[in-house]
Amino acid sequence: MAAWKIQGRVKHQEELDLDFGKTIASKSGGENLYGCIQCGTCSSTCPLSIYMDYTPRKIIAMTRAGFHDEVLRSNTIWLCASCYACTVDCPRQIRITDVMYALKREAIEHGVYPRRFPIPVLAKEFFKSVMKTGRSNEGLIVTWMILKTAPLKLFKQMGLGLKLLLHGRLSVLEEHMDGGAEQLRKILDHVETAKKGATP
Amino acid sequence: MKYLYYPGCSLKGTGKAYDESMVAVFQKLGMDVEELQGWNCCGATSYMSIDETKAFALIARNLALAEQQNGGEPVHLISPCAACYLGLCKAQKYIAESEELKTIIVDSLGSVGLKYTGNVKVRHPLDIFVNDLGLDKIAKCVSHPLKGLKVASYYGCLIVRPYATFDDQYNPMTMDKLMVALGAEAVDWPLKTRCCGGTLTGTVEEAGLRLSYMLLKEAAKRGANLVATACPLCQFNLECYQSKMNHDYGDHVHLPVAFFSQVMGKAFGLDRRQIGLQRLMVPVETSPAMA
Amino acid sequence: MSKAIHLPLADNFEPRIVAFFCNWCTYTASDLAGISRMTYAPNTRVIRVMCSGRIEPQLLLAALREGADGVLIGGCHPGDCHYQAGNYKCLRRFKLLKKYLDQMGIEPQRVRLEWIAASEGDKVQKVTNEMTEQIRKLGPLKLTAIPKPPSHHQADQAPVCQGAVS
Amino acid sequence: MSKPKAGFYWCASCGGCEESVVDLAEDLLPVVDAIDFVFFPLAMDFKRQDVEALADGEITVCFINGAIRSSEQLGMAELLRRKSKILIAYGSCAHQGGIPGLANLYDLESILETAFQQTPSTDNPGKTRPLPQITVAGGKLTLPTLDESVKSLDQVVEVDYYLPGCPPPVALLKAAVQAILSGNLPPRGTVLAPDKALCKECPRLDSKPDELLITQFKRPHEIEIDQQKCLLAQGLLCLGPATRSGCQAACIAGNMPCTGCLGPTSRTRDQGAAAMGALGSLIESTEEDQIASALENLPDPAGTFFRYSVPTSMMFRKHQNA
Amino acid sequence: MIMSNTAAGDQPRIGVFVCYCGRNIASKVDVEKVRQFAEKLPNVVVSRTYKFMCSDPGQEMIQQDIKELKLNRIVVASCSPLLHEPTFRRTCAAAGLNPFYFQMANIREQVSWVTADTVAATRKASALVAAAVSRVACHTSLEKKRVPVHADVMVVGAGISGIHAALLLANAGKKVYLVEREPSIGGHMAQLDKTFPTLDCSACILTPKMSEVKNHPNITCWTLSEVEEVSGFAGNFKIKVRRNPRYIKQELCVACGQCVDVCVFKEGKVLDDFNVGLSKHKPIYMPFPQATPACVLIDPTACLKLSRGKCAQRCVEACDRKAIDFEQQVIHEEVEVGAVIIATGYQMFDARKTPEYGYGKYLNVYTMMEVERLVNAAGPTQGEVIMRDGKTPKTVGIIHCVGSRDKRHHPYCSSVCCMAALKTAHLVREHTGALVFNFYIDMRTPLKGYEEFYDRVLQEGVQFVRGRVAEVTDWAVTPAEDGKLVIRVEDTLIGVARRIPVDMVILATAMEAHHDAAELQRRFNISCSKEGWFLERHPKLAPVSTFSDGIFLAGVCQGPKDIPGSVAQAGAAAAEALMLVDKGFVEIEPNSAWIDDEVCSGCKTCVPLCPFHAITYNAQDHVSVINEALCKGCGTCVASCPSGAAQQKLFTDEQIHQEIKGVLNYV
Repeated sequence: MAAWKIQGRVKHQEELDLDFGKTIASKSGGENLYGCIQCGTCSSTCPLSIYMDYTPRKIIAMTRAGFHDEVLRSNTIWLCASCYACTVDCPRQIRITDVMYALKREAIEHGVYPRRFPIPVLAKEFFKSVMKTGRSNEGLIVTWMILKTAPLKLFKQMGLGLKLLLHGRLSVLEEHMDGGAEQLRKILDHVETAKKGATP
Repeated sequence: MKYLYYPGCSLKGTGKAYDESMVAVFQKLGMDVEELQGWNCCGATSYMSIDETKAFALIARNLALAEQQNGGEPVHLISPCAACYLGLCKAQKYIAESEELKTIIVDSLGSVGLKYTGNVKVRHPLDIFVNDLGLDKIAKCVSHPLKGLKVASYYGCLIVRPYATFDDQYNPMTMDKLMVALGAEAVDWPLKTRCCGGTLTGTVEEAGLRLSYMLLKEAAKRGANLVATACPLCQFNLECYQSKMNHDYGDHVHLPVAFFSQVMGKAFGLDRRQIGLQRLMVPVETSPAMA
Repeated sequence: MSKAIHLPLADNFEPRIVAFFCNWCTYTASDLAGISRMTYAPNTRVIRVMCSGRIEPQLLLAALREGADGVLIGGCHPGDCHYQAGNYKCLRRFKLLKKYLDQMGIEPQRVRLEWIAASEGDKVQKVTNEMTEQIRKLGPLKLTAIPKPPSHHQADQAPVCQGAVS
Repeated sequence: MSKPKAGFYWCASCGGCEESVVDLAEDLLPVVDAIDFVFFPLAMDFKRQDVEALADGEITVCFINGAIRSSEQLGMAELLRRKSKILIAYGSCAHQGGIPGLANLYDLESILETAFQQTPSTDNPGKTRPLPQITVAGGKLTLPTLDESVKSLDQVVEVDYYLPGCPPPVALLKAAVQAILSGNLPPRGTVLAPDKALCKECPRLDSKPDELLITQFKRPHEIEIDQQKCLLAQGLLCLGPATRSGCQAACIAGNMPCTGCLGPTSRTRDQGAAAMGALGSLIESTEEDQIASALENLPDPAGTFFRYSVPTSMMFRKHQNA
Repeated sequence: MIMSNTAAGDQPRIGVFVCYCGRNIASKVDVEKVRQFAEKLPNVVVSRTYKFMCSDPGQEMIQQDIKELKLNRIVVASCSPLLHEPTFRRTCAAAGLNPFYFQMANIREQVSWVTADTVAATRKASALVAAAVSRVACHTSLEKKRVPVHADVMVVGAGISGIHAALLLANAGKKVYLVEREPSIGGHMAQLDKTFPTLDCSACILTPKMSEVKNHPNITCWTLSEVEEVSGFAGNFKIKVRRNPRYIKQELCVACGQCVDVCVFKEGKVLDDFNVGLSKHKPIYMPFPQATPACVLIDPTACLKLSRGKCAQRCVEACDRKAIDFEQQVIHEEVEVGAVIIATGYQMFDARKTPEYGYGKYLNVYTMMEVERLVNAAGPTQGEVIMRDGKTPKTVGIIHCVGSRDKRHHPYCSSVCCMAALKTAHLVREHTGALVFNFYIDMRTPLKGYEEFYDRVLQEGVQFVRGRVAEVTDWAVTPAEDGKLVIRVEDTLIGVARRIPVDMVILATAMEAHHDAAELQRRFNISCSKEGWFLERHPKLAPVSTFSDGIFLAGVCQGPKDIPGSVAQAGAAAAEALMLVDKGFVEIEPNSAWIDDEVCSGCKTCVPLCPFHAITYNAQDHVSVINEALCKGCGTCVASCPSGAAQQKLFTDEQIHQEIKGVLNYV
């Protein structure tokens, strides 16, 4: 009795969304997306591609072809540590890091990123923290992130946390900026409305 | 031209030592540097993932503050943190490139009475030390030459690519030259700008950690007895996880990882607390010439 | 003088754009657009010259005065001019002329200079459509008519063509 | 037989044209002997009725200077046209609109507003404007009305000849008078000045380099002007190349660039446009921004290249968007 | 041409002929309506339509009307003038009407083929016809000018393209000046070991042609020479050539090499260009064994006598033919030719510009041209592949597209590298038995025998990885990688990142335009593509002509191509040049400009603006004068003349203004 399970793979054109590529290409940094010649430089220069379910090259191919869900659900876009190696190495001058950012935002909008996957959570926590105080506090953000994704891990991380505390490298108090936070919020709100105005 | 100093969040947290040593070095070199008043977070890498325009606005505010603080005169804004440095450069570039973005940013800042003209020059301290002050001046301040110290200069991803212009993207030398000026020996190694894993060490440990581990291992292999960094996150990853790496990968790398500014401070004979050496978990003293 | 029939203009405003195209790049390009059957707005009227360097402010102003709602100039890309640098001469005059037209209250979208290489048929299409739409938005250009005096002497016709080669 | 009758009149002008007649100096005397002046507000006390009293075409030659804007100027122009065999547009204003023609760069309303409200010396809280007519004790008073645009003489009445210049160079006037007296006149519509541009008679022509290109236009106050050297070669914007000769380059002799008062040669349709075409081409650059910066010192092309010719230019006036 | 039954000025009698062009025009344009419209335009005597106006019946109809209705102006509304203007001009001429009383309205390419709506199309067509009608009314009688041409030809660049072109022309009995910048002719081909796909020895097929050049009575071959200045026009070029001294009396030297042996320098001193810097030569040296002319030369910068003024001068004693001459100076030649063929070739992309591949950093990273010399029996290692570290490679990685298809360097494909890399793979394997990897993005082997060669190399067991290499590094992560060059690449077909340790890396660097190509381009007044390649007149129909008549292109200077391509193009260029100089005269379109000295004030505005220096200032009469022979008819001077003194035939101010009026006043 064979232990393996046979499985047929064919992608039907109607399952694909050809506008997906156009959408991403229209985002800042996406302009050269359609110029990709699939040379793979990005994937081999990327220090993390080996952990990705699709290499950056494939992500670009799939984006163009309209593999909307696969791309947005992939861990690839979240594993990108934005080291920009691909962006400077790409012979077609595709700003791949920016494309990854665009895909992240798309994913968050569609709420399709991997569940309990810590990175988007970190991003959100970070976003909140900055919104609140105008500055980010690594300690608090990380704590929140762990609580929301893998509460148990918190204990594992305790040790490090404590060490940092002892070395005076971790403040549990929220960083506050002299009144600037208020001003900052005003600015960001203005941006919000401006963007709505720009693209109704 | 005038220098303003933008530490950024990390330098008030896990990277305190970077902040302390940097300020101490500024003084020692007799530079007139003011901290940017009322600065806010640069958004780092995460913010972009949520809202690009806001990320740029966030950064632009700091640039506007710089203009304001200097009465609209052209000014240099020193940013030691690699993430902040990249963010600032990138924002400037993209705002300059897109009229649409520019209007949004300018209006938003205008709504609270801030001006953005883009006449702020974003600079990394390495760039300033080597290209503005010059290695001779640095060398003159060296009271305790770091004989026997073999430094692997680790630049990390973001200060030489993709927007920085002060050094070569593939084989940067600024920090190496600096270290030589301090009496240390520069170890040539191929991973100067390879990613340390960034925030992944905290999120997808198995991926992040390995990257840091490979760096340390190669540095050690090339005979370095100290890694000098220019980024709080790199420093954090390479140092604070060192024991964990050794545990996870059954290795026993032991390599002090200090901020290049701390190394400078040491060579300038500054007090160890003044340059935050006590904050390091792998004490630099364990490497000769730093003792 | 003319017994010509004047075809009725379309009831809704159709911009009329005079396009001066250089023989080597842009005129060839618009031929290419035709050969490739690229449909575009029928609002341009192409006048062929050998080089965009031949285009002078007087011609452009004459077009506006004669009733054009816009004028498009097409020449070779910088560096590619068949006559080495005619397109630069055109560009210099054009910059100055734009400054003047601005003073005279002519909307900038009405006059345009584009570098279109012989291979860029698609650019002819793009530019023509863009410009037509922009001018459609602006509406017709109604320059104040130049006053003419009532005839006093019995008008003696000026020859059809003075100043021509003889 | 009776002497030929002559008339002089001024419309929108500074009066300099009429003064210029005096430049004939002793040559004026034979002229005065040869003709009868029937109308000459500057010098003699004739009234409109005197002109109306004349038969149509009774005036042999009439010199009108000044541009046309007011209803009164229009009326006089038409009257004198009717009464004259030969009507001569005398001076830049009649010929091309001249300095008053620059008013076509603004609309009438804003001009009145400036004149009667804005100027620093104006004290007019009631925002009073001159009215075409008011009734006062003793009857109705009327004022001429102003037209929206300034026009050249030949835009309101047919003109037989043009004597260009601001004011017309005396030599041209003399030649014209002799031609009229001797009766051998060129075809109607001729401009009574040489049909070559000024450079031809410019004393500095030889100092102009054969291959002159301009990197930066200069304003006269910015440089020490060389007395011998071609002004264009010194970066000054001289309209000589686009302007009729006949003045013996008087301004250049005074070390000032030509501003174009004698108007275009017969082959050009638009003096300012031709000048822009010529001088624009000479900018020594292939970079857009360099070209732009080279033009920075030309803040006002309309006023510079069309100083005397806005109404007769192809644009006629500033475009008034509906 | 004798005809001209009409002088300008007499009342125009215009005939308008509107073409259906089958359905090409008629399907969008209401041709009949256009005809009726035209009928009522001023000066129009007759207006007709026809199915195919360019057909014989169509043309006969026009000719008949010219004769019977005494038409003196013709307008044809059909396709583009660029296509059929010559046809209809001939039609007019045949009917005794000066062909320049003709104007064409382009209602196909620029109306029916690009317009969706028929009403709009008809309106646009009518406007264009009206324009042509009011324009043609002020056309005048013109004559094409015939200028005799000089029979000699100059070929610039003596690589395989230049050599081939020169030989063809010389064999056709034309006198040829062959100008080469290097000390020997032969170009890059002389450096190659074998040529793909047949692998025949490059030298074996090139050398005979080189000596044929040397011995050909019709060829004057100048090496160490460069074109300094070009004036004139098609058929009558005047060209100044600078000939740099060789410090050897060429006619005396027999290349015995004794002078080289005795030179005070025992070892080579100067990096050898021919061996791409893999070896050094002495100050006095022979460029390479088969160099033509077979003659040594002295490098003045390295020679003690020439650089410092004092030296034992053993070479002088050693040369019993007294060929050495330290007094030689630069010679300036000036020749007149009717046509020029430019065959200046290319230079290799500098691999240092791609630091990620470590050229110049890691000893054993080579360019493919260097390897050509390594495997060549006459090369620095006598044909053995010995690396800079003295070892022979066991594993070799060949990286394609280095500097090509890369927007940071050259966006274009250098087109020969794939085949060259396959050849190199084969040769290296043959010489060393090494395991060879090829890293390619796309494999391009389109021409005769190329795909077969690819197959052959595949069969030989060369490894192929589809993926562009990200990095060559000495960063070893496994013991196997220690001391090796590690190639990091994504194998895009398998979809995994690979690390491949090799001993030797070979970079297939791009072909690029010479760094100083722009100077030559300006000297010859031809155009360049963005990448710096010389631009052909038409990519399909005039691939070897330039926009400057009488100047033709051959070989890589027009764009990357291989040897067969270069030779074929050289043949084509030779044929075009021959056609021009053999015909004996050139006819010039009468669209030149002239200056009416009745009106010209001598303001000189036009003088500096003429790109062809055709305008001079006559100081006696204070007027500018156009040399019609030099004028190419751009009209820039006309547009710039502030007093309307300058006019251009076929494009007078009046004609263009009438066209403007016509295009706007009726529709």
